[in-house]
Amino acid sequence: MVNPSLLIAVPLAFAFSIPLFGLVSKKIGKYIPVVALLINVGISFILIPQILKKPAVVSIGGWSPPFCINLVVGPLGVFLVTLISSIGLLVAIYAISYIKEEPTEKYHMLFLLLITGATGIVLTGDIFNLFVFFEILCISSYALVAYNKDKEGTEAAMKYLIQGSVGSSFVLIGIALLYGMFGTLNMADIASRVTSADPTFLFISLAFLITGFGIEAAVFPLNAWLPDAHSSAPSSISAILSGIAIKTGVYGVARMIYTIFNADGILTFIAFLGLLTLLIGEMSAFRQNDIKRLLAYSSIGQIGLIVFALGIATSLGVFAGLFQIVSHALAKALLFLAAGYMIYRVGSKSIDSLSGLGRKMPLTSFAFTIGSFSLIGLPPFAGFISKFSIVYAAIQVKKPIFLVFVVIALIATVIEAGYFFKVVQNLYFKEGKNVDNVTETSGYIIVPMIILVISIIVIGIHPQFITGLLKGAAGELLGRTGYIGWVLGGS
Amino acid sequence: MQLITILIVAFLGAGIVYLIGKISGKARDILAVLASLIVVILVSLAYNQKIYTSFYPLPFLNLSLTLRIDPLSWFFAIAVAGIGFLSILFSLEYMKHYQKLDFYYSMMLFVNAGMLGVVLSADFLSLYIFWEIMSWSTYLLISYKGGKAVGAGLKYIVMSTVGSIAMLFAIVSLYTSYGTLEFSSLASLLQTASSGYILFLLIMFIIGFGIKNAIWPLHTWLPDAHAEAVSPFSAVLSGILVRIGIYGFVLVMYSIVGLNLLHKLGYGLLNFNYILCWIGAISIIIGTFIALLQDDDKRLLAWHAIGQGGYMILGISFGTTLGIAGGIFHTLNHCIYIALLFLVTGAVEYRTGGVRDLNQLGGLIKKMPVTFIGGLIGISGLIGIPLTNGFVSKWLIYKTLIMEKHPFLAFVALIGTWGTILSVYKFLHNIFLGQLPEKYKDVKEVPWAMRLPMIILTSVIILFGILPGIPLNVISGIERSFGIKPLSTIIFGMPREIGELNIINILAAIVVAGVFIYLIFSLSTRSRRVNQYDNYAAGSFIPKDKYQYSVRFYDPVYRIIGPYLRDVVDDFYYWLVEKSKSFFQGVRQIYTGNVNTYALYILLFLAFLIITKIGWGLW
Amino acid sequence: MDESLKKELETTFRNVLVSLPEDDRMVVAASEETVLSILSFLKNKGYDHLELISCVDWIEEKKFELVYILTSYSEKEMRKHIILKTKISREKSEFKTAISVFENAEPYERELHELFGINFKGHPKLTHLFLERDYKIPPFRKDFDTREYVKEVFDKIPFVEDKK
Amino acid sequence: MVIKAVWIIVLPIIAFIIGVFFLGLSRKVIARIHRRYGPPIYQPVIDLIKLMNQKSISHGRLFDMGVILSLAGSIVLVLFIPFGGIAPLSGSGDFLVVLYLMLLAPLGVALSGGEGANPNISIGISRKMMLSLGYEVPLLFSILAVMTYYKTTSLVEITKAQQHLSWGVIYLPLPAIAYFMILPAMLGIRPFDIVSAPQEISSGPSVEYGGRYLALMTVEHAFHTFIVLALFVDLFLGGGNPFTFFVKMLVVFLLGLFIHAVFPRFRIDQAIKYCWKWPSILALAGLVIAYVVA
Amino acid sequence: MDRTSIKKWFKAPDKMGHKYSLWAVYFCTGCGIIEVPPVITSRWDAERFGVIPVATPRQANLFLITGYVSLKTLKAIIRTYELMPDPKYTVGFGSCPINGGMYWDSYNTIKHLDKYIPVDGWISGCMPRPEAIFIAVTHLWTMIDKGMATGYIKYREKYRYYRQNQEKLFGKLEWPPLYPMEDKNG
Repeated sequence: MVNPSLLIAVPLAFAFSIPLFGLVSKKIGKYIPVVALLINVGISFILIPQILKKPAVVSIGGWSPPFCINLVVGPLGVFLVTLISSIGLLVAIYAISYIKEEPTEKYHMLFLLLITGATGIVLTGDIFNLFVFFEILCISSYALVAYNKDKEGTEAAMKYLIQGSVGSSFVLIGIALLYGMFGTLNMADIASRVTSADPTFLFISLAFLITGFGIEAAVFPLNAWLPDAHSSAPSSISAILSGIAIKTGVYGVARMIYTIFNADGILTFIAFLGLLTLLIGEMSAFRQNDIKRLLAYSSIGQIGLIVFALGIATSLGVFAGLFQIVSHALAKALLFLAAGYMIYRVGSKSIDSLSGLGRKMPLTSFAFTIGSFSLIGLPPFAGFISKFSIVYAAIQVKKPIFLVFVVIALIATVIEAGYFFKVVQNLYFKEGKNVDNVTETSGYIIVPMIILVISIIVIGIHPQFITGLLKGAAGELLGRTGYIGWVLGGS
Repeated sequence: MQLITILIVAFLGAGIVYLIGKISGKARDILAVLASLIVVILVSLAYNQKIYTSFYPLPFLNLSLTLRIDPLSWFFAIAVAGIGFLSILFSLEYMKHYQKLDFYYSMMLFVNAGMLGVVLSADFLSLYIFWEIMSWSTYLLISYKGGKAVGAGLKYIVMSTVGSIAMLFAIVSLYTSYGTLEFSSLASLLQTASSGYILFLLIMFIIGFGIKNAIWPLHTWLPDAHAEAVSPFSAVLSGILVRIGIYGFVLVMYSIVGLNLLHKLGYGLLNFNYILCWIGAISIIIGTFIALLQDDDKRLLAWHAIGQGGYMILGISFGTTLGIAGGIFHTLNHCIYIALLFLVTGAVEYRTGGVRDLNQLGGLIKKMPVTFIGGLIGISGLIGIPLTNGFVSKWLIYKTLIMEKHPFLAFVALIGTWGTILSVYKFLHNIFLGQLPEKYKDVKEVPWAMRLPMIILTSVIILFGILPGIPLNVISGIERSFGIKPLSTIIFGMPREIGELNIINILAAIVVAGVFIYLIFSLSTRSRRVNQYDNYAAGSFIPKDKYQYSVRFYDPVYRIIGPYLRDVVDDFYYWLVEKSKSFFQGVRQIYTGNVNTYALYILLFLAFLIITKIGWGLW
Repeated sequence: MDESLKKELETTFRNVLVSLPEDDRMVVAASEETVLSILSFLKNKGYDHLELISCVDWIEEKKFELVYILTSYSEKEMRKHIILKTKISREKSEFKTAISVFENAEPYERELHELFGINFKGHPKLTHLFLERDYKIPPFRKDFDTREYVKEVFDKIPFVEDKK
Repeated sequence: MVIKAVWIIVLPIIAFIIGVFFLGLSRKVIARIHRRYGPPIYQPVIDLIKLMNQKSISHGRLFDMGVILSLAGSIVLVLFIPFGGIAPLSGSGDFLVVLYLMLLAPLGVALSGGEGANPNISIGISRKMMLSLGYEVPLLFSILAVMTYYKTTSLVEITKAQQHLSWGVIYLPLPAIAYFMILPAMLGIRPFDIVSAPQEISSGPSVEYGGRYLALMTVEHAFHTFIVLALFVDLFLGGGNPFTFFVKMLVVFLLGLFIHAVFPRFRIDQAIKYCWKWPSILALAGLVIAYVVA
Repeated sequence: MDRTSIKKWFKAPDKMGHKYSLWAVYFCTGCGIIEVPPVITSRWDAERFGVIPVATPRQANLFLITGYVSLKTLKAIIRTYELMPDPKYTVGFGSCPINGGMYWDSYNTIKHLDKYIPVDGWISGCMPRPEAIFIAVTHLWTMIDKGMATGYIKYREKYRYYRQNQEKLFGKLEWPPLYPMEDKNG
């Protein structure tokens, strides 16, 4: 059995080794994230079958939970870790030749830190530890958003920083309240004793936590940082932010609501919130002419859909939500990567300037097309299965309110289809103006895109690859007693 | 296995054609034709078989995707395969001057494969999957030409998405209620469902299938899409793709819901069938009469595609033996003649350099006789002139309407036919008849690869017109499979107990009379052959290029009915889109760009959560 | 006819001879150069319709006399005819076109070109209007000998019967 | 069977004779209304013989075939419409078939005229199309009223139901009036001779016809007159034996002729508006009544 | 009038047909046309002789040249004459087509119509009375009967000369020759 703590240790160690390597060779820095994440991917793939059999609890320092800092590697954790490291790996490969602006080693270090933070968030079993990893994630992303050192990026990073800090402090307040009530920071421990506390206090704590994590999760109305940050960051970072970072926020919200607080009452509200986020995201995206901003708004919409699905709170609903996390991560990462390179080649972010790229950059355009089709939810791509599952889950609960919700969600899909199809047409069927000298991407840029395209199609055609894992993950979220059992049962 | 082979051939063919195209253009063309031909052969081999296979399990949803072939699906499958093959054959020459041909051929095959998948599916999930594949590949093909086509494609795909989500909603709700999506099990399970639920299902499916089928008021994507697509694809689009919607109607209404349940929906005149009928009738009027105002030949045909869709709806919505037979038969007929007509416009475009404006053409009969005959037979089928296929199906539909005591609907259908006559004669006249403009002096007949599909379709129109028993036999098989009393047919028409129609007698009478008159005609003094310039022009020699009456061909009628014939629905949709655009813009203003506001949002959200808890104890 | 208009014309233009032969008629004899300006002057006065342009061949004087007849449609009390005459050289037989003032002058000038051979400079289309043949001397000139012409042209065409 | 075969041959001949007789009669009657002596009643026959002997021109194969198709369509139609209870082919096609067969004749003219490549023809055909769109509205209303009332689409059944003086015109007066109001339009006589208006468009579709083409068109016109009148008699005047049938036709024809002789010509838009106004309202009212009663 | 003679009808139906069904082209060439309306309407009623006006030359077989013929009119006359189906009969009405009449010295009026198209008969007078038309018609009957109204044959046989005469006036004609230009009889 591989020690799951390696998953955190490896990227962390590599991250800090990058400046050291930088002393040896300038060039070597950009390959380090690839190596680190390759290891991570390997570990997580080895872990999957084991974890599905039996979840692992790793105590650090030899103490047993709840008295120590521990890692809880359940199906959900391993699923998210796999996703994070895979997407991270692909983005790292992309970044090898995409990131050209010096100092590149800082970029790679921050990038690895970001991955470390994300991995830590989903693996830790300690709520304060969660906060610490959360801060690692956030701070490295603030820095990365501003990486391009242009006015736009700095401003976005500043906004992101302010809102993120508010969120972090809220999380901290929530944790403090919990600690005050229960005197423990272990999530399973809190969960097992949550019924004994004053519900009002408990709820206030939950409210702070939801708000705090909600900001990272980009739930309406807490998502105002996202369009700016995602659109002005380097595209590889946008891909990571959209593909991974906001999902960790969702993970945080879900973990709080499902596992720790068992707050069933608020779930419908969460679903409603998700729906609102979806609608507003899609509506805002509709009139965008900036391709990255469009993708950013679309991310808001998709996160809304995920939150909506998680708010359904049936096993199928959670399953569908997790599936949507996968399909959105794949598709959106693909879209950002493809769009990033198109922007790089064309030199403009406006959609109109991308006209006619279908002939000049066939593979990239193809990748973009597949990504957007998957996001819209067309078969035979991954997005279809997740969307179908969400609709199925929402109708299956047989509550009238959810019927209304699902109709609204589907209408939002139409809006989404409207703008994505427009972009696809722009790529292929409009005459380009200044695209004569544009050439196709090559090498490290194209590999991750091709892998993403293939995985979107493969998952779309054969979803069974991941359904087992997702079912387990959904089971973990919903079965809080089981979770408590894993962590505390051993003691 | 056979069905899976068909689909595999169809889908793989599309993929391979694209890859081969990167190597050799010629090989790609041949392969595309071969792939579509093999599909035709495979489908025709499946005639009269009953196969049911499950080809792909989806265990996490507890479902498996299944395929089946029964009379209904075979009937549509052969139409899909046939039209697909002919239009690919036609494309060989027609598309020569276009670019991105790999993409084109691959997508043509892909659309075909998608349609085949739709008609061969045995459960709703596979139907939906293939449906969506068909939709987006169609969207890519419509947009293929660029320019105006882009807007058309977008309009199409957005409306199509609306239809899809309606359908998805219905499908999922079926699945949650009954735990299965197979047609056969649903058919029996639904018999106990409440009327309200059935009505909900039907409405959802009608939105879904109706948008594809372009029934009023869901038709507005069609004229743009048909006019802007390349002609061979317009043939597929209008001929069969749109009519997959009819397949859906028939499937849901008769194969799954069934007649018994349909009759229970509604009270008196306000029942489901009757309302559907009127939707069909409105489609007829809107379609055929707006077609009258068109000057673009493909747009004209596109509006007819809407109008003729109304006839099919009229036929199938009654649920009588005659009506369903008429509706389904008309679907087949429509797919043949409209495909032919689109190919004809394609041929004309090909030779005249892409001229679609009816006001600029004329006199091409002398130069393109085969194309002309195709056009003539095509419009005869569209009108329903006796001895062409459209006649028999229209006869069945009218007969149903009158027998079911719906004279007003019958009136609409008949007057729609007159609108059709007017507009298609204009189509034929302005392209082929009258004076040949000087600039088309050197136009030649189209090459054989384009002639052949037209000849085949023309002869099928005549064949089915004279021997309607052949397709009607298959159709009665379909009706038998629905559990409806099957239409009894004879090869030349209808048996006496159904109605008085015997094509062979009509044919014989016309032929004998024609021959007799021809004899008299040739016995009398011979005439002298003159060219088009030797013509009466009130004593002067004719002014060249100005001696043609084609612009605003029916001007007095335009002036009378023109003001009423606006596509109000389309205007409404545009209005809706404009309004929602500005609304979306307003929504976007939430993100003010001011970080203070954002912080306020966060605080308000937190406050909201806490206040609702403490104040009202909501959670 | 209005005396004031007569006065006005005489004071505005040089070399203008205005007479009032009848109640509803005014004859203005003007020199070549002033014709167009008089026309536009009269048009502005309300005589907005050019009824006719005609020509007289004063063969002894070696002059062509162009005659413009104007009337008004817009004002009821001005439904009177103004006859504007001018003489131009017969040899040169050239004049400026009046299309800029009255658009309907076009066919009249074409006709005069065809029948008298007057060249209207600035006219867009001085081609045949009525006649099918080209004539060396335009047929309405007084020196055109019709009998000679008939003999030369029509009588020279043989009867078909003669051609056995 | 044999009798049927004989009728199939004889009936078109009868129709031809009656049609040509009507043509001659109309010229004579109109002459008398104009206080003229008029041509002999057999003048159309003379014209036909002359036309067959003229050396006309042809614009192409379709120019010939269209005319032949047109006349063949009319002749075939005669076999489907009961004439005094005789309808040899009525078993092979009902009223709907008749309605559609009525398209063959105009279609033939339209095709042939189209190849004639003369704008006058095109204008004439365009007018013909528009006029028929005009009169088809009341015509369809009244025909549907009849079919709804008698609950059949078979012409023979409709005629049979009107035996013994229970004529359609008694039970369905409004559709009958409407049909009669558009009769001139169907026959193409004044005030609806817009299609062939000789003074405006040089006799419209037949501008380029001469000789045998014109002869066939004249015969077609004769058949058309016969068909339209026979249809009226069948639908509203109760059929009858061949002789009474002929008399009824004659009466209807003469009534139409009187209108023809004294009226000037409509403009095409006036004609359409006329058709869509009173005849349509009457026929629609008749249809509603028939729908309610039946 | 032998219109009712069955025997003749059987012997020569074509001749009889042409005789008793003279359709005149409705063409106003000159002032003489003013006499035609009374002829075809109630006052004189030409229809009783089978003479009716038709709107297009394609249907007509009788061509009345009613009055002076200017050059422009002559062009139209030739065009119209060539459009008419054989057999066709031309009748010059009034003195102008015969020899120019009062326009004998006009620069733009032709003097002898039969130089340009064949004319089967003339009605002299200025103006001839409407009755003269009937006399002409009955006369034409006789000529048709005796096979003397052969203008259209002459036009075909001597087309070359007619065309030459026409082109002498007009220069090159816009339309191609109706018949081959070779003279059949040499």
